[in-house]
Amino acid sequence: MAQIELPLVANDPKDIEELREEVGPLVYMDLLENLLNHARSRSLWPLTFGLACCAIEMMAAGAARFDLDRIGAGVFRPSARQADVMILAGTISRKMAPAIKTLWDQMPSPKWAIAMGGCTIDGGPFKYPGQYAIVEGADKIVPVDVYVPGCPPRPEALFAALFKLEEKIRAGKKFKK
Amino acid sequence: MIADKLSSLLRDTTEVQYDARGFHVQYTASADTLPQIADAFLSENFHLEMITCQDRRENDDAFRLIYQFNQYGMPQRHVIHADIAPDATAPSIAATFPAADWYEREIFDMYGVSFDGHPDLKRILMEEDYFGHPLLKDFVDPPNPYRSEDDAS
Amino acid sequence: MKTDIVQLFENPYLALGVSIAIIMAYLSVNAIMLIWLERKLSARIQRRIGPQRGPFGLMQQIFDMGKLLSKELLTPEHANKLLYVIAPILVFAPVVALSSLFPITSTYIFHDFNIAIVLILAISGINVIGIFLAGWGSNNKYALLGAVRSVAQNISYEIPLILSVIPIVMITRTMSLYDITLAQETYPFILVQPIALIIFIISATAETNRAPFDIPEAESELVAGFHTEYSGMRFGLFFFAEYSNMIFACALATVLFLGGWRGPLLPDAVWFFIKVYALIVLMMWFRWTFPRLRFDQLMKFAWVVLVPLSLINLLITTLVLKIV
Amino acid sequence: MALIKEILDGTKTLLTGMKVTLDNFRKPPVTSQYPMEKIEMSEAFRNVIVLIEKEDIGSHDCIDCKLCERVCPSFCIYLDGERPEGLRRKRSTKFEVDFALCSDCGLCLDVCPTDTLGYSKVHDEAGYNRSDFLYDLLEPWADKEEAARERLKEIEAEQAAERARKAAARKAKKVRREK
Amino acid sequence: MNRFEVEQDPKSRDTYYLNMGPQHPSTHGVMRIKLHLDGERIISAEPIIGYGHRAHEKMAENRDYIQFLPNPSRVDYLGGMIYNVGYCQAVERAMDIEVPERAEYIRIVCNELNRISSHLLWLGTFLMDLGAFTPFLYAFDDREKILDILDRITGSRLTYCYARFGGVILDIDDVFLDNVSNFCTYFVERLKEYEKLVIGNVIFRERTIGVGIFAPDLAQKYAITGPCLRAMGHENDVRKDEPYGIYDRFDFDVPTQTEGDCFARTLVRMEEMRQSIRIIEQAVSDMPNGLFLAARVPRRIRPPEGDYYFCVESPRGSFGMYIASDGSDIPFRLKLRTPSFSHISAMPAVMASTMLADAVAILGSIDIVVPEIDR
Repeated sequence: MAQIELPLVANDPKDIEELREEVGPLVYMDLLENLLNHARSRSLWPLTFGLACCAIEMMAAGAARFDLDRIGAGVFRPSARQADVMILAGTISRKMAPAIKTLWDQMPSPKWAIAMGGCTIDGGPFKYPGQYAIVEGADKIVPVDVYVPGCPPRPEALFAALFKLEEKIRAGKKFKK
Repeated sequence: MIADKLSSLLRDTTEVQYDARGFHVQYTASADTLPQIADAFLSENFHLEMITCQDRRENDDAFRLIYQFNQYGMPQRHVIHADIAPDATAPSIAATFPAADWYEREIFDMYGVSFDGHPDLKRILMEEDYFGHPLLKDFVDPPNPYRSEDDAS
Repeated sequence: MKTDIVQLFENPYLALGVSIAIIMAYLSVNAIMLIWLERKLSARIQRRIGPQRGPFGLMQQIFDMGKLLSKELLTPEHANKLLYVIAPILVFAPVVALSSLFPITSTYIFHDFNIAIVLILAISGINVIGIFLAGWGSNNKYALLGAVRSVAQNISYEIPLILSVIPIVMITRTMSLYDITLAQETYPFILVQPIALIIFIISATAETNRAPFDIPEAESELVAGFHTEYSGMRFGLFFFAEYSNMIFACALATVLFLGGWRGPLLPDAVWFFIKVYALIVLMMWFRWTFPRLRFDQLMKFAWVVLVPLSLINLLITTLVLKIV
Repeated sequence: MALIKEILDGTKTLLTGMKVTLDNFRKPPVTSQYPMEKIEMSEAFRNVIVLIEKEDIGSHDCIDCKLCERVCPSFCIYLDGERPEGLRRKRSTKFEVDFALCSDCGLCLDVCPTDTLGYSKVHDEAGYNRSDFLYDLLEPWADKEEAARERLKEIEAEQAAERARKAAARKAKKVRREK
Repeated sequence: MNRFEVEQDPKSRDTYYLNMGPQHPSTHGVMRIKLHLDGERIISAEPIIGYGHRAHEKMAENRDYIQFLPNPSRVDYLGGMIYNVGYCQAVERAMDIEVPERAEYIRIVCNELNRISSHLLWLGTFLMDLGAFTPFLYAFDDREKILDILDRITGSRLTYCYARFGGVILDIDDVFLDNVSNFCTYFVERLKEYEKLVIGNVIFRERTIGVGIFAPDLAQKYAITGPCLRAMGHENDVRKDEPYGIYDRFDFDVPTQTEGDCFARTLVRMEEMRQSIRIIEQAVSDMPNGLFLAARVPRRIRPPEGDYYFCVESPRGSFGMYIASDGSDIPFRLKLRTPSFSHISAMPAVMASTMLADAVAILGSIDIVVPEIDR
């Protein structure tokens, strides 16, 4: 058996990456994992969940003109247990924040979150000195995968975000920001 | 007529220019006569359009409650100004106009003005455990995890 | 001239295994195709395009299945684990058990059973228990409400359903589905029993919890109804069961009223499926057109309209049979 | 009897509804297939602001007046500038917009004295990072900056000459009138 | 999913509490209604609001009048144009700013288009609450047509910031007017289709007739306005009673019904769309030429000291802006009087002793916009 010498300190991330390739996983699940990632990325069921203005654009994206169903994301599930992606559409008020956290915890993994609109990125137009009611950024509550700027973003931007999310899912662990 | 009924209750009546201001008559009343005023308006088929409040502690050392009554059909807006001292309570008119229930809760939430005789005076817009009254002029938001760190800049 | 496939095998267990395997395979493919059909059909009605992954969007269902299979199976903390787990199976099982009874062609059938209709009406009631357990076991008020609604609804609509089947049995004097199909040699029973067919379709739509009778899972009221707490493939099983129940109800209607496999030119099995899928398309068309009824109106409709109507129909049938 | 009439009437309305859906079934879809069909944005479409080219300068004409920074309700514009040697006007050296804060109100365009602000026509942006939307508006103009400054010097020289000429003319007029 | 409380009424074991929201498909956003239920029947309902609170009023006290311009359309994002124009008109009246004729006509056209789009969205979501999904998409499809028209001149689809003090920001062209008149002809036909699909439908009638009746005395008690009030028999419309802008020049009817139930509200709104089309047609044919933005607008917006109240007819009712000015750039107090707030506060009275499914229908029929309630 070939002996692999492990350096004691591997601070350089590049080293770790090389080492990983040398050692390799015990069981190769790559193919299955890739297939599943493909399936997951093309069947993103969003949670029926609108917070404010952007929710209307989210509904518009699901309606006939834009039709989220084309890319498999049109199955809006009202129950968090059956949803894959949480589209945070609109301003998150502080009163709502714990509820969103609960909803996020109720979703079964693998799960993703899209922050739609400026308010969910960092407070957007509602961020100003003296603001007392909103959460300045959805990533203070849930880990966000894709951000969509705009006030509100056009439905096309939501599509673009879903495509970006698909890319991210398909890349799996190899994904780098 | 509403004016006759109110004349004994009110201190100061000002007819205002409707075209410029959007309402017709402005009164100043003392806070404890509010329930009688509300009764008078109810009997004359007025509805309570809104209640709001101003934090005038800097100038007049008082909270000014503003009651606005209106009529269906021909609009006839009567605005009542009632000043109360910062630590005083105002009588609730929720028994006469149920619409006042939520407006009074909102004022309690935002300004900390308490209303005597309100059926269920609690916060309406902010969380129940929030402290501070946001619309006060000297309000400072307590530190919390939901605000960006770079907010200070 | 007819051959039971089951009798081709010497070992009865082997026969059972083979038939269940065939039926399961068929039902899975069918459910996937029906979901695809429903999505495409609704898209056209709503002037959309619908799924576009793969040719005609067919791959979309494969992706959805793959995703549901690989999803985390959550069990709510305070749920009754046993009930929670067996409920989806109970909903799905009756359809599998009963599908073997249908005479799809005139020559080969899985099994001809001389009291098939009684068996069908008895066993198809089991899925109500499944739904109720799902609602009860989830420990969620919405799920429980959905379950309670479902039980009340299914019990109410079972009666007009049965009452609309009885005239057929009276005319043919048999309960075997094969013999009922044979009896429709000259004309399908839709011509003599149109009211029974309408009552049957309405009741079947209610039994399968499809819109406009989908109050147990009414999205806008009860979030997702009895399957609110289900995730992953357990939810997928409910999905499967819904479409399997649909095809089951439509197949029964085909055999009882539309003459089963009978039809000119085309092979038997083709005719059978054409009729079944035509009924399914009709049910989907209902769903995408109508609002939902309210719970009490739904019950009222069953007891005030459907039950008297089917009784009158039964009475007339009896009188006609007596005279003729 | 009333019940039967009710049932029949009800059935009729249901059939009408089904006919409406059938009619729509026959019509073609209205969907615009986004990634394949790009939609052209209208002239007025509002997105993140950009600096637009002034033809005579060959570059933007941001003079770092800070009016937009001051009027912005969301405080999303960050400006900085310097006065290049030999120029009367200032040139901006930093023009950043945090689009995540922007509310597309267009107030900055209203106040811009040189009309060098416009809207970007990108309508489908999304990113993996919060910081992706901090746009540096000067970036596309960076390599043209030198040329633009030279050009501006000429323009300003012309303008100065023009002003001087006018002033001289005015003076002459004044002198004439005084006479 | 909804975190429901497990608290039980100690006196009775047969009733329970159900928590609708904050995330529930039929609360149209983030609102919570605590229902006390006996089986399917509602004993009492308590709306709990504030989940969409964004502190618009505090923002107004921290910025000047111009900087508050983007906010009103975000208070009620469905009637964004009407709120945006309304705010401008409020300040214009306080400052006595003259608005050119053409701008007034443009505002009317945009306002009424916006009203139709809001009513269409209401129709779609209301029917989705009742379980019919297809009309939702038809309504959205027609709404997209309006958005396309408005998008062409305003640059936004939803949260318009088109009006300015003294006019509008961009002039309209002939293409816009053509689009609008084409839409009007198309939409009149389309409304008939909606009526066939919706109003005639026996299931829809069963679900709405006699459901969610606003008792006649509720109007005065809770200050109900807008279509909900007109469905109760009051012929009351801010556009008629105290015409703002140039609404007094147009010929239109105020549709009323007397029953005050969900069906009456539906009929009123359907008819209102038709009346809006009438107003638009008149405005388009009379469209004058001229300036679209007043030439002389004061640089600093400083209304003279005093209180001002201005109300407009939003798609949901009478929306009022109370501005208290202390003579400076920044409003001393800006109170937004929103119609949905009054309507929601009347919900305990309306919802009591109805069915659970009716609660959903009632919520859908009064047409709430959550950030408008919470501001």
